[in-house]
Parts: sequence; structure tokens; C-alpha cells
Amino acid sequence: MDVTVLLFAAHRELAGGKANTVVTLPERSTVDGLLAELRARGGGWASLPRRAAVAVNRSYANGDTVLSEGDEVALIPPVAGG
Amino acid sequence: MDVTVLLFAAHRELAGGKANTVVTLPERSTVDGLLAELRARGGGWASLPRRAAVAVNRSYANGDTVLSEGDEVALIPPVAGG
Amino acid sequence: MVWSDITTENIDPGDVLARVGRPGDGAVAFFAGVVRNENQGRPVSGMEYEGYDEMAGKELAAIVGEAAERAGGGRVAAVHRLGRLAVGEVSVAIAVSAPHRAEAFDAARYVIEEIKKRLPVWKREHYLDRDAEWLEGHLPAAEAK
Amino acid sequence: MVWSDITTENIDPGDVLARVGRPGDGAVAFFAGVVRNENQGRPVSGMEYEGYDEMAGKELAAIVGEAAERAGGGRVAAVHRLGRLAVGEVSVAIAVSAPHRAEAFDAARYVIEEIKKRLPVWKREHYLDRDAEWLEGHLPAAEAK
Repeated sequence: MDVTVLLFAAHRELAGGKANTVVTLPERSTVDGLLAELRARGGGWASLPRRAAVAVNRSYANGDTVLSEGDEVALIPPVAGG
Repeated sequence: MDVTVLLFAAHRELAGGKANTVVTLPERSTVDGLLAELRARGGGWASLPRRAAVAVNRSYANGDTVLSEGDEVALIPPVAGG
Repeated sequence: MVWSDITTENIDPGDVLARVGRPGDGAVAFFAGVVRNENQGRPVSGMEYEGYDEMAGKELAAIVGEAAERAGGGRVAAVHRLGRLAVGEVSVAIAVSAPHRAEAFDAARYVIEEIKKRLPVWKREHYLDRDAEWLEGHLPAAEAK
Repeated sequence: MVWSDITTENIDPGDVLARVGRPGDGAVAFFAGVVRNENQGRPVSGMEYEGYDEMAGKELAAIVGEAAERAGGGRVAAVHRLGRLAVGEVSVAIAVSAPHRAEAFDAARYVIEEIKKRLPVWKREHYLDRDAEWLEGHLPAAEAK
């Protein structure tokens, strides 16, 4: 299945400036599985912060949230609004 | 010596609507002495609330504050600004 | 910078807000008190504010000075209106700017709490269904016996 | 009544204030965040706000809804700006009206604290004397390992 990964701010710069990328994963992969897959790519991806919040389809999710085809998964760096 | 007594809000109504009045007191009278003198007048004055804050010359003062000729003594009902 | 005033004119929140803010301030807090249309279930037609004008001006100036000090030298502006106000009209407005939000909120809150404790102002509520009444207030701390 | 928005336009505090207030409300609290001219001693020339737009809109709406409930059904309006802001420009503005002041202050404070904790927005500070930097932020509570 394919999910779309969104990157923001400092994360985007770590990953070579890409704002989003499509990742193909085994069925029933979790958020943690996706993160492991991304880090295994090496380069900037390897240095994605160990601590990252994740939103699936625009709601905060946990590491064990199971993903589905077409999900929008956003890696949320520590937020700094206001 | 003479001091000017200012009355406000509910106090003024107790004292027959007068906003201020001049009171003649013995030299070195205190705020408490003035209050006793006013209450002794009877009528509405007798019912001036037992608890009243007092300002002498526009600063909050205590019951034992000593008064001087010409002082402006305001009886301050419980305040309700804002 | 502090600014304070006792006025019988209409209060414009924008004017009060415009009195604070400087390049080093990252936070602006504002508070306004507004005449309500009811109090404890009684329909209210308006509020009449009486003040000991000269002392109220001096006391409000002291309060904003204390607030500015608490806000680490922040800017504080406060104005209290006297006279007869209609429902929805602003009776008091306070603006504070400070480097950070905690200081700004705290100073704005300090000003309104101190106004309620010590500003020599009284209010008489006018009701739709009965006579006007002076509202119970707070006895200032310095108290004669 | 709640209102919230994520915008790239200039924020006018008066517009945000005008969105709250009703006849039963006696208190209006307001907060604005403003771009400062320095941070920890470094001169700042401006701030660049990036957001996860769609999620930020949804999250800000959730925050103002929670705040309105805390304020006993008070009115809450909040707007956050994105894009490049100059020193002195407003990045966020929050207005709350409620029957009494404690509720209004608490709700306004709640909105800004929750924005700082959970709104998916990031800021990059631009300095006069060096390169821009993404600022350290807060990790939202829902956290993947």
C-alpha cells in the first residue's frame, strides 16, 4: 500500500528539502514501521529526530496506529506557534 | 479645627444626600474620633456602616490617623469598580 | 510606560491597545469590563458609576505603576469610566505589553483585581423591573474601626 | 459562538475583538502575540511561520471549542498568521467574552497555551547578524517512538 508522508520545517531540510514523498509499505504497517522504513533510507532521513509526533489524516496518532492505503502521514517536529 | 468630610454612594444617601460637610473637631482628633462624632449626630449619620474605609487627603488611612486643620476626609463605602 | 485615566467619555478598546507595545514586547494582554444585561437573574437596564474622582485617578495611576513593575517594566494602560453606562458599554479597559505572555496576562489581571479592591468607585445598577441599587463592594484593606 | 482562522493576511486586533461580546457577557479578555526585535540577546529582523495548513485549521477550531466550553459557553475567537512577518506584526490574536472575568482570562490563556503545545506551526527566526534558524518547540503529547 502507498501512504503520503509530509515533512515540515527542520524535518524537510533533513530530508533534502522534500515537502512530501510517497512510501510503499506492507499492508497493516504501523506509524513506527513507517518511521523505521524512512530512517533506513540513510542520508538525511537517518537523522530524522528520534522524537517526532505524527499525525495521520490530520489528527495526532500514536506509534502503533495502523496505516491504510492512501493515508496522509505528517511528521510533526516540535511545534512552535504563537 | 475644621475638616471636610466627603460622602459617596450609599453613604451619601444615609446622610440625607449631602456629598460633603465641614466638621469642627478638637485638635489632634483621629479618624476614629471623627467617625464617633459623626455617628453621634443621630439620624442617618447614626447608621453609617460600622465598617468603612477612610481616605485622608486622597490616600487610604487608618482609624488612628491624626487629622489636621483643612484635611479632606473621605468615607469610602465598599468599592465596586470595574 | 504607563498611562491611566478616569473618564466620563466612551472607552475605545483600540485606543487603549494602541498605547502599549514596543519592539521588544512579544505579548499583549487586554481586558475590558462591560455592562451586562442581567445580574443574578434580574434584567438590568444600565449601570451608574460614581467615583471619588481625584483619588480614583491617583489610585489607578498607582495600580498601573505597580503592574508595570510586576511585568518587568512592561507597558500598562488602564482607563475607568464614570457616569451612566448602557448595557454593552465598556466600564474599564486595561492593556499590557511585555516581553512574554505570562507577565502580560499577570499584569492585566493584577490591574483589574486591584481596581476591584481599592479604586474608590461605586456602582448603582438600574433594573428594568425595580428601583436602582448600589451594589455590594469590597472594603479596601486600610480600614478604620 | 466560536471563530478561528489560519491566515497569511495581516491580523487586526479590533476585528478579532469585534467577534466576541454579547449582552450577558461582562468580561472581554484578549491576547496577541507579536514578533519581537530580539531573542536571547540576538537582534531579530523577522519571523517566518510555516504551518501544516489544513491540520492547523482543524486543531485551532478544536482548541477554541474547548476554550468556549471552559468559559461556560463564552464566545471565543482566535486567528494565527502564517508566512513572513516583520518585527511588531501580530502572529496570533485571541479574544474571549464571558459573563465574568476569571472565565474570560482562563479561556484566553488556555487558547494560547494549547496553541503552543499542539498547533502544527513552526517558526524560523531571521537574524540581523547571522542565518535564520528554526526555533525549538514543544513536542505534541501524542508521540510516536
